[in-house]
Amino acid sequence: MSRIGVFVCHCGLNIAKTVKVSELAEFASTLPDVVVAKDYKFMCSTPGQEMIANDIKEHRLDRVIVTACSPLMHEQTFRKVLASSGLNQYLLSIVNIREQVSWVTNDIDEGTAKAKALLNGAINRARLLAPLTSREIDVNPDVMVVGGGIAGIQAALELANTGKKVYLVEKNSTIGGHMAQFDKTFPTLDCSACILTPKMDSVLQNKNIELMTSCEVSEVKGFVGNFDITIRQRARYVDHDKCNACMACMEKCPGKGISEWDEGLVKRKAIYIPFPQAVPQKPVIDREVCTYFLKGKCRLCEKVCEQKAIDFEQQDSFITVKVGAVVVATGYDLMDTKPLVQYGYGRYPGVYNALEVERLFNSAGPTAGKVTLRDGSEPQAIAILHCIGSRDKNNYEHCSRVCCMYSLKFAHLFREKTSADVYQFYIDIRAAGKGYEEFYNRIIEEDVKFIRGKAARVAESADEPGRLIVEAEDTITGKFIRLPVDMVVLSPAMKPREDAKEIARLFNLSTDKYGFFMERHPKLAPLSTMSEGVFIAGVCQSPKDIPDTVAQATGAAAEALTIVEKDKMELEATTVMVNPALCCGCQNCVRVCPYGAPFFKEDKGVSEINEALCKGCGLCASVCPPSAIVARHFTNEQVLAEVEGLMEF
Amino acid sequence: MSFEPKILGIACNWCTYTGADLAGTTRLQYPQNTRVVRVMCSSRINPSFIFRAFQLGADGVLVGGCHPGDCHYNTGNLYARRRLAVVKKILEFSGMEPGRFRVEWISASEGNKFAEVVREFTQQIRELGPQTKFKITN
Amino acid sequence: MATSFKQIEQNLKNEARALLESGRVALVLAYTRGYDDRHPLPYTAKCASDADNIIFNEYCNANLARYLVRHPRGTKIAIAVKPADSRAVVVLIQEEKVHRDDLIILGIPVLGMKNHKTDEIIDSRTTGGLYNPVLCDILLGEEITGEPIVSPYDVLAPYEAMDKEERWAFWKKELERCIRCYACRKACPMCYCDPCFIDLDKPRWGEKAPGPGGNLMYHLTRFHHLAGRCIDCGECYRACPVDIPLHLFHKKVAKECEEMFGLAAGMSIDEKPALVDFRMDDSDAILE
Amino acid sequence: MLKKISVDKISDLAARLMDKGTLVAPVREDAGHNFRKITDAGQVDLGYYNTLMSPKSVFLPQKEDFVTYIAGRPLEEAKCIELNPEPTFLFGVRPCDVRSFEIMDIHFIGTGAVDPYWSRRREATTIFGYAFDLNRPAEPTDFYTALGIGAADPEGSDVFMILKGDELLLKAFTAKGEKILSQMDILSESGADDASYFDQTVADGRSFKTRFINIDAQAVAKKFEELFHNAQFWEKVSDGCLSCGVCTFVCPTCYCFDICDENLFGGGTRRRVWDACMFTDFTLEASGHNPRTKVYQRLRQKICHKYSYHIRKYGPISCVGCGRCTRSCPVNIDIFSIVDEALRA
Repeated sequence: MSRIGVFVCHCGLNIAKTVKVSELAEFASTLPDVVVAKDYKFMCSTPGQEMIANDIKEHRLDRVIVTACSPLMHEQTFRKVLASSGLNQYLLSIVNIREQVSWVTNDIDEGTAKAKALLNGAINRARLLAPLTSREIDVNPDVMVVGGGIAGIQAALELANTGKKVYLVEKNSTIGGHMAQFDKTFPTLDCSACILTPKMDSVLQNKNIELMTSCEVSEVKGFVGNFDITIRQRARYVDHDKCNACMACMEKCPGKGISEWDEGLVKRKAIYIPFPQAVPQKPVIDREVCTYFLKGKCRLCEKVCEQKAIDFEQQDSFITVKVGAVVVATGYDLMDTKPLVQYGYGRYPGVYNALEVERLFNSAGPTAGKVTLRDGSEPQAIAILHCIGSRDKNNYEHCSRVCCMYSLKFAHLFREKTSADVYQFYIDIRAAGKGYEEFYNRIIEEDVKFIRGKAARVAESADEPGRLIVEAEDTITGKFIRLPVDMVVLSPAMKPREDAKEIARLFNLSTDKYGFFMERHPKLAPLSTMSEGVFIAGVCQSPKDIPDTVAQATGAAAEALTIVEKDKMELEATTVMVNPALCCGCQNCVRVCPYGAPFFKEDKGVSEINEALCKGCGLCASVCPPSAIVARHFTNEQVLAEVEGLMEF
Repeated sequence: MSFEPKILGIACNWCTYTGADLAGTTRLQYPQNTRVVRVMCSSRINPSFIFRAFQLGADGVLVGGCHPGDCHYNTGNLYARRRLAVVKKILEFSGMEPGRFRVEWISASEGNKFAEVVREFTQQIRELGPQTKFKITN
Repeated sequence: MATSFKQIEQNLKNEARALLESGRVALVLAYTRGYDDRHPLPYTAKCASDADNIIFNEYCNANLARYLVRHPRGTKIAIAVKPADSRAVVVLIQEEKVHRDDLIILGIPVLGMKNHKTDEIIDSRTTGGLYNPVLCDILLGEEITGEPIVSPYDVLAPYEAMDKEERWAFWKKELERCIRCYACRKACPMCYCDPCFIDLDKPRWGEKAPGPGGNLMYHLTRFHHLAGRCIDCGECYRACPVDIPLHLFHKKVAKECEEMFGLAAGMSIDEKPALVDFRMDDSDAILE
Repeated sequence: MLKKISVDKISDLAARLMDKGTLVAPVREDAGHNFRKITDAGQVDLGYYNTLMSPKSVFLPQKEDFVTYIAGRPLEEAKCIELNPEPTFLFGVRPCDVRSFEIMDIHFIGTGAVDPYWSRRREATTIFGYAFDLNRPAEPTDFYTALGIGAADPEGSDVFMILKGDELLLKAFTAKGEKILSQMDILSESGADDASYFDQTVADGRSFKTRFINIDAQAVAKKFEELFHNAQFWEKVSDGCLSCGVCTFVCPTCYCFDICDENLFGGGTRRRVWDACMFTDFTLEASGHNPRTKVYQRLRQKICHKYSYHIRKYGPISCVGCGRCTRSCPVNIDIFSIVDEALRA
């Protein structure tokens, strides 16, 4: 038997105008288990709250029903009243007779009738409410940052500077990411390396950052506050503890690999550091091209290494670290434009993609900063084609956001470094960013030719062998254009890293149809994910420029900090639990949960819930055939009782 | 007196329930036949809730959830869509009027849509008359 | 032509004996003679000599997949399956109730069986539309080819043609007869919950006593619990002492699921049952 | 008193009986014949072998309401369901089923705790027993003769009926039977050959062939006591058992029930509902412990109850060999074969 108190609010005339509030309170007093029913002008006011608090004590109430505005409005207010009166806050039920009754009707009889039904349902449900408590768990203060591009670097530094230990995990043998490949950055045209390399160096110097290059996440266990993450350390074949970066090995190495940093435009050694400012400044062996690994003999590097750092026997190893939060910043790849055969990438030597062009401009690049074609000649006419694969329903529907701006930057650099005519083939110029429109205006002034039309095709010139023809419709003049050029630059769509799907699986993130990680809420929680304690930053979430990436990374670091800054954290109280006596072991719950909260206990043959992961949606409860899953605060009995109450009157 | 149906609404906390609140905040008028139960997600709706509601005398059942893709819990309503579709087929094959059960995706900003759906659905149920097939007595 | 029942029986005996002798399995789920030839019993052969007791004839209707979940996980089991039964095994594997590696599936291709009560032919029209098992390790007879594949859903036509009042009258009459003996759920290879939702006191989903309310709740919910999982073996109907054609309703739901989700239950161990799965591009039209 | 009536006038007889009270008789239904309250005299159909469900439900309905109440109201306001059964004629009960009533009487009357529902209905009912057709072979499932019940035994019936060609002979065996037969002026007087035919049929019924083994009550009770711990035996005979409740629900001597409250809108009914020892939750205790979790334990309970405990406690075997459980079992488990196997073991 419950002792229920019902408190009907007038909300001034907001409710009282179309619901007979005193009649409603009287009705409530006739219902079983209701020991007190009152109406009052403003229940949320201090006297109103005091009245409830007093009645809880005076009538020894064990359930409180407030019949007032939406629970989304004042549920927290009244929960506090219960808590401060010594009653568990979940023993409260709110009946929404304002937003969903009095404000949507003018008929006082109808309004009163509906209010009675709603109240009856709430009383039915209230009898079955159970006190709930939140559990507290310890929080591991360390953080992992996955991805060592500018986003990861920024997040790691921000966190490390607050004194937190950070594991920075990078797949490549150096951090830096794509930004390390850029020559200049728009719109300020400052040198990318000049702003990036000091940050990379700070990472190396920061005692709170444990840099884990050539590493990949291989397993994620646990949950917010207490992740156990296993990292695969790929064999480098060079003992970095011994190596003193003398680089003698690299001089002697006969092996030849393709320089990833230079986008394959030049070769590198089999034992190499990706680029001069790489962090860490220690070489690794690429076993795919190493003469020893290929032919079984060579080991020249080993001979010249005074530190005895070369270790051909090295194997991949696994390290498990415990962290409280994770920032995922895995960045992007450019779309492979080879399948877009109409643009001739990979077929015509004069067609380049954007990252290759970045390297051409760079003084540390394959041409030492001179813009020359693959045959060494200087182009006379250059076409930059926007939106290759982006804003294209057949490929990627999204706008890659940065291409307009870097294409303008390219135009500027081409004009600066060559005497070529530069043409932009664009759909429209998107220059929404600080100083971007100004930059655009500046480039227009630089005698760059803008043709509003997406390039349809790049073909070989029949008249001038070696030259290319860009075909497009100029949508301003409506004319079909065939423009002969020497060089074509494609601005391909940005897409998530090849292995983003795997990362999503490991961290239980959801992805959009292209594989970009989904934020928890596009506006209000853009850095959080559905996986509590895992935050995202940079282009792995969606295409963005460096300023946005850095801002996001800083934000994600702050978000992570909100978790690891506390010693303990409170878990959601309205989670689900499994009644093992009823569980049939069908594992439906395990299959459907978006958060991976249910897991199957093979030895007992039943499911259990990791409550730290549970968000209380109740999906598992409704796919549980024998009703073994109890969704707290929304149990089957509670919902059924409420429905029965609603249908009684 | 004309027939005034009892309609059970089941709304997800994040979208449809909030949308219903918005309908109130903007003082949209709609018939008072629909009584809403709040659940956290449309995926919480056990199909048996719907069967049971009809047994308890509901003349219609209206389910509201976030638009597919917008679920607060990510994928909940995508499972719900399949399950509720099956409920619809089961009701239909049992001989229940399929029009007595409806699923609508109503976002938190669609107070208008909530009011409109309730108006339309109430009218539809009025036309169908009292539901007697599943209704039980003790 | 289908292999004769006699020949299948011989092959089943031989395989069972060999499997038990070699120790590859701990038990073989098959059939043995009951109180007469028309009434075979499900049978668990546990040693090589038990194989002599195995029979197979046109009355061996019981879907033996029902017994798989009875044995502790990890038990090595050989099971004789007819086409529809094999789909039940597939669903149990999908749901991880049994492990593929623990099973040796002895497939039986059949054109038709017989109901021992009525002598009605139980063919692919009544069970799942197949003549050959969808998954097996050893086929105990020639694969049946060249036969026109009939739709297992054809039998629904007269019920689909009814208007809703007629259909309600039909189901009301059928379901009111239910005595709640629960033979349907106990014979069902997919019903392995214990207790079943209807047995619960908290929540009480429906009345426990037989009557229109409880019967309707029990069956409607069961139709839903089996949606996307029912493999149309017809055991619910065969087991029913009062002959309620439950299989028709399950079949209809199976048909709708196949149309809506493009997936028939239990056809491949790589799929998930339709209701614990979704596609982003599932159409809202399915809710119409 | 021996009377007779032409078979094609059965519906007239039915109509007369309906004038005197409630008539319960076999009716042809989709799944087979069943005893139903007759509302239209033409429904009575004697063209059956035996009914699908046993006639026990006439005295022990599957669902019996005891009390109605309103939640939150004092106990005194709860209402008992009044039971005033009107005179009832249970027409066409086979001898084995008639025997089952005597076994059931032990539990509902004989032990001293009298169940008012059962006993009042029993008192108000006149039983018209009906001999099996001796010209038709028994169903392969039946074995009532092995339990000492003849195919035409009138014991326990108030009136016993035997078919003679296209005539139905009716003989009263009790005062109740005498009374109703004397009130039925539609019946004609029997001739001398009718009486001898009747007696001859009763006698022939005793040698009628059903499945048969010698079942001595004490011997079988002892045998099952010995077999109790022989899990191998029970696992073997319960191999295919699904643990459904068909066998117990169709059984004329199974009487287990559950009392449950069903509530709706604050009102409720306390009622008795058949339960079955084959259900997994039959022995589920409040603690969550279940002493019979295995299929064989449950089947053992059912068999041993009928063929061992019942004999030890009350005397008779609690089975009448009607064959219903075997006929209805979805997997053809046969109680006769189990008893046979036990006696051989």
